[in-house]
Amino acid sequence: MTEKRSIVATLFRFQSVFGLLAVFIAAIIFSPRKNGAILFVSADNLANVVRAVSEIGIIAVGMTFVILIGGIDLSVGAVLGLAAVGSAVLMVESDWGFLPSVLLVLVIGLIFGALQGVATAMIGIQSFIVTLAGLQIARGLARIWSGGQGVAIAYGDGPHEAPNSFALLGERTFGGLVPIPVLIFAVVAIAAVIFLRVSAFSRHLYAVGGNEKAARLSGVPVVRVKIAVFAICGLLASLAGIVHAVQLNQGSPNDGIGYELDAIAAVVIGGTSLAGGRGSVAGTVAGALLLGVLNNILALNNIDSNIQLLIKGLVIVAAAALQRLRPAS
Amino acid sequence: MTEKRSIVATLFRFQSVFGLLAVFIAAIIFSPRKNGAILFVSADNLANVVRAVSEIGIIAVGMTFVILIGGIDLSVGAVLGLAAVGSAVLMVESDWGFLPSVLLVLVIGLIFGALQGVATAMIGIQSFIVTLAGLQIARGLARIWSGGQGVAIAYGDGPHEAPNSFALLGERTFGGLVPIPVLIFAVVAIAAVIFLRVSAFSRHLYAVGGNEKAARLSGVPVVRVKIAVFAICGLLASLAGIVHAVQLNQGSPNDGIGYELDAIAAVVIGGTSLAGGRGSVAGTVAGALLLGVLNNILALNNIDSNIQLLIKGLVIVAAAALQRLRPAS
Amino acid sequence: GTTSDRTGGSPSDGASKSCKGADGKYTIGMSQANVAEPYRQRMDDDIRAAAKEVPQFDVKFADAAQDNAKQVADVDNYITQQIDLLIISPNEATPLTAVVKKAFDKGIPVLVLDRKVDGDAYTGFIGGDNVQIGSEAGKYVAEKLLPNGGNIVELKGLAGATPQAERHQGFVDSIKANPKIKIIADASGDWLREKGQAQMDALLKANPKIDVVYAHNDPMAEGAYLAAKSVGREKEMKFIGIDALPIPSGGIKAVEQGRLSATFTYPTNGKEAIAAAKKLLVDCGTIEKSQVLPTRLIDKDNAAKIYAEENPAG
Amino acid sequence: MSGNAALVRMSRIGKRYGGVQACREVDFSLGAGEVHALLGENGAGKSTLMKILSGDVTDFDGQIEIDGTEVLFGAPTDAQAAGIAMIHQELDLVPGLSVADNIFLGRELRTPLRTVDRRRMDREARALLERSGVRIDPRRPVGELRVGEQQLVTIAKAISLDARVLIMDEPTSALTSTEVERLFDVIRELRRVGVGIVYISHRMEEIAQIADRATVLRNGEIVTTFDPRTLTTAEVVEAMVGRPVQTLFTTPDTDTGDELLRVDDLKLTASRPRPGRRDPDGISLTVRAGEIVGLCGLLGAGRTELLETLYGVAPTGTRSGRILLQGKEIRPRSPRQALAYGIGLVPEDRRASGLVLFHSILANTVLSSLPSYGRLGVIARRQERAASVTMADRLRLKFGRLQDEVGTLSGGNQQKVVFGRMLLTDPKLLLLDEPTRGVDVGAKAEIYRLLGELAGQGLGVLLASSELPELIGVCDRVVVLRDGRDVASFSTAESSEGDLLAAAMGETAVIGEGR
Ligand SMILES: Nc1ncnc2c1ncn2[C@@H]1O[C@H](COP(=O)(O)OP(=O)(O)OP(=O)(O)O)[C@@H](O)[C@H]1O
Ligand SMILES: Nc1ncnc2c1ncn2[C@@H]1O[C@H](COP(=O)(O)OP(=O)(O)OP(=O)(O)O)[C@@H](O)[C@H]1O
Ligand SMILES: [Mg+2]
Ligand SMILES: [Mg+2]
Repeated sequence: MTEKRSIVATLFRFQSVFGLLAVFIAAIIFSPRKNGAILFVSADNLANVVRAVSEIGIIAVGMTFVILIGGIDLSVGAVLGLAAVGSAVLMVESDWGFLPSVLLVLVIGLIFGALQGVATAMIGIQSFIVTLAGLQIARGLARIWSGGQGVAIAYGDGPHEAPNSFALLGERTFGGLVPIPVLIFAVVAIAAVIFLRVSAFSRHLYAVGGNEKAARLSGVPVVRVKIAVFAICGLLASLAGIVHAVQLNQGSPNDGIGYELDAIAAVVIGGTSLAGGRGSVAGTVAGALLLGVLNNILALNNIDSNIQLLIKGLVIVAAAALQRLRPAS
Repeated sequence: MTEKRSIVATLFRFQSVFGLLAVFIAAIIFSPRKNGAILFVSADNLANVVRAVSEIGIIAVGMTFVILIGGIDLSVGAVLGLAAVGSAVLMVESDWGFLPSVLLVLVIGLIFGALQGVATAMIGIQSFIVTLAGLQIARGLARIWSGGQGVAIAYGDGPHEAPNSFALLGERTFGGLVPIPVLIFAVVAIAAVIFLRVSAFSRHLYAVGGNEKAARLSGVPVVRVKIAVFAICGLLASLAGIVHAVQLNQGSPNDGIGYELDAIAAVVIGGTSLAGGRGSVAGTVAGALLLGVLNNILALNNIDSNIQLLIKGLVIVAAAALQRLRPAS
Repeated sequence: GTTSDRTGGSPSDGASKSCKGADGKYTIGMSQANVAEPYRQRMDDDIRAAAKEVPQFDVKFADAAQDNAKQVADVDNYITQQIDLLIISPNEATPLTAVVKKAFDKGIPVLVLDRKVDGDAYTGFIGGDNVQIGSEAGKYVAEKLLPNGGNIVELKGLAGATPQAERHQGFVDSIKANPKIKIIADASGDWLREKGQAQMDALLKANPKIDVVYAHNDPMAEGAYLAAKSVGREKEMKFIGIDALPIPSGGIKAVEQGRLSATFTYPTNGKEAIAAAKKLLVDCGTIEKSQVLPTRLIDKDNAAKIYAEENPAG
Repeated sequence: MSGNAALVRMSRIGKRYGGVQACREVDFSLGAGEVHALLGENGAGKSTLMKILSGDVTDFDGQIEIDGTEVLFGAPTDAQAAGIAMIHQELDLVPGLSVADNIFLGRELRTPLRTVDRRRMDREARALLERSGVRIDPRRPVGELRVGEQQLVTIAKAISLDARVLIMDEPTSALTSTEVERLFDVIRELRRVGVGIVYISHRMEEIAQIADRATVLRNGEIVTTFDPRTLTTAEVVEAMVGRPVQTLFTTPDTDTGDELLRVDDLKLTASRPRPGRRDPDGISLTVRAGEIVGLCGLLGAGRTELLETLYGVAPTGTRSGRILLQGKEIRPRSPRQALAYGIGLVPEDRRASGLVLFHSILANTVLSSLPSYGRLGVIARRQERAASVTMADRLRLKFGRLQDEVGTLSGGNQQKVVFGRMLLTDPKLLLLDEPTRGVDVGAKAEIYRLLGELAGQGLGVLLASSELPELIGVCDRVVVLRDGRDVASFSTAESSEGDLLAAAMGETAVIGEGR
């Protein structure tokens, strides 16, 4: 009885991984072939798939935290843009070094997120609206900082060149197979998974999302948890922005538009409830990969972009419907 | 005692109106003047302000309903685009008459919304994700239907001309003072306010948003209420799309991008809780007007568009913070 | 006439390698920045129409929806598919330079449309010149519309976009000659019709005397016209736009129907791109590294004619 | 006992909510090793007083002394630090977290690496639970537990705080007598080691059993303090209500009419079984018009599940057996349908399943009967108001204004609102799931009186309850459920609480040995 129950429960726990597997297998079946080779499974292509979702993936990890406490963060795409601009401006225009630039950009994201957390937790404004405003503010700041233009990044030791160490972030490693952005995503995801498993903070986070009043009565520092979570989300969004800048060799204030919705989709497809208190980072990673594989296979088959919109919409609904099969709570 | 309390309560009930008033007064103060006249308060300008928010306003009324039941509808902007395309294609390319075209477009919006309601209410997928998918699907359909390009609307009785009766929707009435779109918005809003006050359905709607389980156990037809609410929201979005097409003399599949966020902002600034069960259409109207006045005064003063983003973000947060001042519940 | 110049004598090596002559079958990948812009949708449509005439060609389309990262992925996917030629209309130059170079280095000939990428790792560029267009528009205003001076309001494109800056610069430079012509106000309409309309509402309010509205594209010009019309002032001023798309909702029709006084073509380069591709792949020839197509003034006199020319089918 | 140096002394405590004076000039003290019962009607101010002591309510008049020194709590954690723990009336647990996580929430046990020490938490949680005599896997998510089990978890959590003052606000409202007995053992042990305990309950028989001293609150003021062993239940009740309340647990035996409900070998196999649910597994019973039939069973016997199945809210699955209402077979698939048949349900968990807490009393009362006021979907406000007022009077609801949020009512009065809502639908058959949970004696008497009255008019009632006196006193017949099956049926005229308990425990009842 308990035996059976735990197997079933385990299966359902990983069902977002199953969704991913299903899409993966479908991708192999529907993949175009060239000279007998299945294009989808080529090492290069798989690396591309993961690289393409690495930014959304990093953001989605932070978004998972926010959604777990029952909030939402619409500002992440704009914060990504702000961070991309920041990295470019600091390293290229202000000739800052690699470390100080990256650190400042990360701190900016952290503080921006924390301020949103303060507005949510201490003033009590709904996070949807706080971060909707945050989106506009971050976008405005990015435009002002960059002068409205994308700031191109050239590498070298000269003036107005970014240090080569920064360029490394965009390279590939492990025999040219694994792009560094993928590595960063993996590290962030694994760290988050472990963090959620072992830390006391994670209990507090689930508690705040699951029953805020109970959390408060139990002595959980609800306000601090909320601020910390929004700060983490801002931090990860700006990390994604740094990765973005290095991958595109520029920081543009208009980058990351709409990324928040992709990230939220990844989180929800991954089985995290928008009501808070329930979900996992592992699911989110699976959700992000699922979206990446879907995008890739549609593109490899050159599906018309309008039809792609339809198919993606339907797959998202289907993936979410699959989530509903879990034993009701 | 009770006396005093009820006055305070009444004041707070209308605090979104106060927010509007505050912004209105600020607008008068900061309005540029020409020959001693305050530009902002000229009849013409006020008509423009309301006309500019009429589409968002109509959408926001439907959004209020959805948010009252604890849902959200991200597809409204895309449905607006679909409806605008539909009106243009039907009247111009297919030479349909005014009434059949408008009716078909409204029905399409209604059905689209209802289907989203079905996915939410019957399959139990979170509305955020259903309507995120719906957004993509509606946008894809609009692109396919229009061939990707805006369909221009010319008026007349000839072939490939829209009937003049349609053009009337874009005109002004009452001595050229009140644009018809404003009138439509007003009618929709007043009808919604009355509907929410007197109908039994509205009790069901509030109950579903307040405590879905309790509503179901009390015999409220929860599924039907949800489907109806999403259908109404779709209907109003397509009504806004028709108004949009006539105001711009074209139906473009890319119209309405991002309108959903403006509409949600109007609803939340108007004091409706995203958690459901609490709020009013009157507040939403005030919220929409507040945003309209804000946009207008920033434009009248030629504020730099980046600074505009910052100011709008801050005002939205401030308006939402004001909501928090209501007596704690 | 076509202004052209040969930069760097290197004939495209890519072309010679991929050329299989008239018997070959060719898959061409077209990476579009954002089909939500009418101009770019028309570019795709033009490419599609032109490619129909070349039986060897099979053109695939991808839309980056205004996202640089998505466009990089789109090109990556084309490389995976081992296409024979890449046409790209980049969302922005720098972010796409690396991936375009990657394709080019793999021996795929690359045609860059509308916006350049950095460096010279591509086979050919075909585009318009926004500074020149702005300056033509300025000249038209200075000579035809306001020889005796007057007030202009400018509706700009999205803040930060290169064409916006260039269309502004060219215009300003060419009206400088007449000091009586003044740009009394400007606003950003983000390329959108409804935004143009809303901004114009406010501009009309703030400015009692406007003689010319110069919009950075036709949709904003149309929006401005609608705003003026709704307060009955559309006859007091002239409206000019840019792009002149030969589609029913485009600027040429608007000129023909009298809403706009003039518009200036911004060529989509679709036809020219397919011609270049044919030259490279089917004819095994070489093409110019850079081909800049000139703009044309569309006014009441030639609008109908040009519209018909551009839409031969009907 | 009151002679002991007081552990806690609260003086002249006052607290006002809008127009309601929840506490007025209350002096309350608690000695070490004392069980001090706090009694009073619903809304008398018991919970409020204790929320003040536990740091949950922070703006109040008066002062609190602990060990003779004045304290000022800014948050529940401050009170916990001072050794005060509280079991809240409304179970405040996090459904997504495991039992162990809930017990140690906010003070997780750590490994030397500062990570959470799951193993130790599980182990200690298990020990704590066993101490109160329950076996619950500490790794199970709390959301999966029954209400009663959750109550036990809350108790374990409070005990684990090792507090010097333990406040128990209706800790037994969802427990059956077996669990109550085990809880009392724990309380006795705590008393022995010098813990001071405030015990709030509406079950009078418990007070005499466990309390050393009792204080009665009425309308926020102290009425009397006494030794519970010296007073009869009737006298206590009179002090609480302010007037004599007679014949508490008897309803007039009415003539029963025709068979109203017949359940024939009802079985439900859920297509997606939920752990811990006990769906009907072969239940047969009948209810006649005018008859009140009780459902007795241990925690998890399947009473709630049976009522849910009859009301059309059971999980999807295959159903065998038949349900007949007035001789016609029915297949209720939704509450709406059940209500149309004339079946009403008062659910067990009023906050989660009964009320929209932040909506008005009015809106909550009329929610199920809206169609009967006005026409064409338009509500006639006057009619609905009249109906609501009548029902409030009939149930002797204690409230300020009909527009007040129902969540501000005291627990018992909230229960009456749910009850009234169902009565307004004019049902033939009323399904009641623990309808008097948290309801004070006076209100209980009113509810019983009302039940008797309704039965007299031909209403059939199926009443699931964990309170044996209630079953014996109110029902004409009691059906005992065990493991989703009906195992016995008693006529209350000829049976005792002991009979019911024995049948409910069956042969599997040996776990709690020594009783
Ligand atoms: N948060 C609140 N807002 C407004 N009024 C409240 C609030 N909490 C309690 N009250 C009111 O204070 C009074 C005392 O409530 P309290 O919960 O202390 O009663 P109680 O004695 O615990 O009753 P019960 O036995 O039903 O639990 C009631 O009239 C109640 O309506
Ligand atoms: N593991 C579970 N998962 C989901 N729901 C459950 C679970 N266990 C019980 N429930 C449901 O929770 C509600 C409360 O259970 P409850 O506490 O009423 O059990 P009980 O009253 O002690 O026993 P009985 O079944 O005899 O009523 C019921 O609706 C029951 O069906
Ligand atoms: Mg209480
Ligand atoms: Mg039960």
